[in-house]
Amino acid sequence: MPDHDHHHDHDHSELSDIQLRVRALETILTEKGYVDPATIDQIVESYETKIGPKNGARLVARAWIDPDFKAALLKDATEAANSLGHVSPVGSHLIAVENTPQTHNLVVCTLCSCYPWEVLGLPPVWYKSAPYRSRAVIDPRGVLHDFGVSLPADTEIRIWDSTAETRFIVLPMRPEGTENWSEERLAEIITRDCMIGTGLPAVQR
Amino acid sequence: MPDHDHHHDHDHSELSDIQLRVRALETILTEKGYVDPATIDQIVESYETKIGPKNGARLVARAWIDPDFKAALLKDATEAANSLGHVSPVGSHLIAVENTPQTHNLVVCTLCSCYPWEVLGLPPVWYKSAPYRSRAVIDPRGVLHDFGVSLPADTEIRIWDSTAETRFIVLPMRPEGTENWSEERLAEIITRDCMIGTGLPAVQR
Amino acid sequence: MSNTVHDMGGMHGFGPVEPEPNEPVFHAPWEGRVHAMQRVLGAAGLWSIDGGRASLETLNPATYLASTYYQRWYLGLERRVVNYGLVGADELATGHSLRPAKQLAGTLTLADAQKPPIRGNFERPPAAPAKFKAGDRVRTVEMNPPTHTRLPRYARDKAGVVEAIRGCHVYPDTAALDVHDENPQWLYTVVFTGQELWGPASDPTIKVSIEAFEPYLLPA
Amino acid sequence: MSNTVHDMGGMHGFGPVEPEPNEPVFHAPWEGRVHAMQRVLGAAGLWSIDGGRASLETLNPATYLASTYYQRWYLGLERRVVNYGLVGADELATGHSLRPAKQLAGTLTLADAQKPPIRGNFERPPAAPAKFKAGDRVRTVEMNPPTHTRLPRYARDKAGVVEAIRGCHVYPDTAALDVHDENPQWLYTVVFTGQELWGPASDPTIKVSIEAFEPYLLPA
Repeated sequence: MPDHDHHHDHDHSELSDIQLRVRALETILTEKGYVDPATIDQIVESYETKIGPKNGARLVARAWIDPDFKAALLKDATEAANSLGHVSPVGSHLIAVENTPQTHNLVVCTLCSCYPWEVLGLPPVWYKSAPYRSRAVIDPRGVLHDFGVSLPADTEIRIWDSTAETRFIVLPMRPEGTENWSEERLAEIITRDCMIGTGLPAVQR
Repeated sequence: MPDHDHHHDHDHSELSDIQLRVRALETILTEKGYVDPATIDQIVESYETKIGPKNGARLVARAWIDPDFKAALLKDATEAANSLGHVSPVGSHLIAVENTPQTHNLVVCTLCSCYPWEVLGLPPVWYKSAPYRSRAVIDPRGVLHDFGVSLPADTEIRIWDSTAETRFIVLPMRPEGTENWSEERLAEIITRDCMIGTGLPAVQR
Repeated sequence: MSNTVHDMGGMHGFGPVEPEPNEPVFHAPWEGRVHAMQRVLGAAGLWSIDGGRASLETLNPATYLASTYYQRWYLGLERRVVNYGLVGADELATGHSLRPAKQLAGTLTLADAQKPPIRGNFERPPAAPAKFKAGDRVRTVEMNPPTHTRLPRYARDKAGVVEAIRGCHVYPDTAALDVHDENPQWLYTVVFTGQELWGPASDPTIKVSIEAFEPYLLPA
Repeated sequence: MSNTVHDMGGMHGFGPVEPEPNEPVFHAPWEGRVHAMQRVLGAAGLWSIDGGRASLETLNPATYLASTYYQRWYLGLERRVVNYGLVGADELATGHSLRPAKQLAGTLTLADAQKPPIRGNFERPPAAPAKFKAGDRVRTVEMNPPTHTRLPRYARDKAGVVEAIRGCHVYPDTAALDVHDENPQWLYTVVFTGQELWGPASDPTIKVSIEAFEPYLLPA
């Protein structure tokens, strides 16, 4: 048999029974006392219910209405986020990058899936996928097209490849027609994709 | 479902029934008159019985005993091979590269599987495999180790990546202890791997 | 490893990005269990975050591409618990513990898990001043180590400009091999034009930055 | 495409090379059928040898790596017979011809197959003199076209030396897209040191050559 067939079959047995294998590993780790199922439950629940893009949206909304906070956010996003108190604590080296009429920012991790969990939650499948990781750095306009986003031809696109433990959040431009909106209402239009750079805040008319 | 799962399932149906699909395609092509099964049989038989590394071994053996032929082979291997008459006709741009005490040659096609069919037959599975294609150009000594071949540390290793329609055959060094051998006897120790560069001619003692 | 298929920046052929509206945090319960087990065991300090990454990167490339994200996490975690002696292959085969546990320095407890998670801090005191400053022209090195690195292939041997210094951090290339070999290095944001990275035919409006450790950079 | 996983020179992680003693020419009868069908239809001149290669390179990378060599050949052939209108998807689904054949310029006959096979000649008259000669220092271009090329990623934007001129040949980058767009170009053997390609840590005894078409080269 050619060796490729060998690998192919091997891959299969590696993947087909993933649920059973995960359960077996948890059983072994629990029997050994390395993990406590209640701790596992708690972590899963935290990610499913508490940690999500609403944390990031509050930072952006505040930056839109408070120039001092915006300046602080762009200077040191970790410190600025933690100064708000009411969002989850943010680890070191969160960096906010600002979209302007001249420059649009797009965040990717070509090597794995680095992502600012504390402010955006866990990354979506597409962010971790080969199409996004491969194309964001060479064909960002094509990637944006997949999201239905089209930028002016002369807008500079700045791609941030998260190759270290620094983490990036995009500060999108505040759309027209939101002049009198409250911070809470603004936060509602700041989607996760806006803070990755694959979306733009939209005002429903 | 994450899109990777989608691709995964798709790949499966693409590969699992390959025999049936090949048969169906041949049926369709035959019914349409594009191919004649007898022609297919003939081509398969040619590759299984007629075209193989013995053709290349005869060229090398002749070069070992005939300095003029060796010079002609190194100058234009296509013309030299065809001048022998008794080997299969060789297409244009066959290039013979000579191993010396200073330099060992190794042939690879990193992009696909280019190989001098007329003189070596169809390439072995390993030549077309990812391990060989990926490593030959960056870790040739590691590749040679997988074949049980160890060269002096100061031997230059020249890798020929077959990225165009030129084709390469390695002219190995004639081993000691073969001084009085006939051309036919010499040809027997010239294996396919010797002419790719992953083997060295060995004299059984 | 450095040049496996995980290093996919600039590759073609994977097709369009497929956004999934209203996607769940986990697509199956086992994904959440894998995520959480990784966090709990990660706290034991046996391996670094880069050691964890390396365990996924060394999967066979065909397996890597055929796997979903959490399948890769599981396969990497399984490798690590075996390689670090926490679980035996025989135990994985039977699905039960067959011998007493190894003593761990500490894992995440329920009380820890009830607090909001916070990322580790990878900044460390520098051994020497930073060699570069914002505005400096640099060239990335050419290197293709068989071990872990965070310098992507597409950004090797390319001319760029330092945009910012990000502090001095644990060096992934050594910490991946040994959690104790932190070997802290200055970290910079280095910007390249799309045309430098991809050639004259590249979209001229593109700029790409990487987060580059000092050993990845030469003065230019 | 240019940067798909088929361009694997210098990648890590695929494991050892596994020689197979006394291996058969074909490992299953269907492999021989695929090989022969490809040769018969290739003679019709609908696609170039590079168009054939491109049809394999554009397979999804996960499929490419999970497939054996002749599985890829089959998948590429299936694409081409459909794309060039020889066979309909409905015919593949039913396994039978559902409509009359398209007229072909010519395929391989039994009489052709009884003669020893001989490779095609891809040399063509040049439109201009060769720009480089043996001994010239050159630099390969940086390019990452979404279409077919034969300049491997590992040898882009690298300094080398012309070792030989190999004549003027059909240019794969255009002929892959259109069998009639032969656009002949001078072809050179260009040699690089291992250290130029892989960095200072490379084995210093390595030299690698590629067969480079003139548009891949700049004077250096």
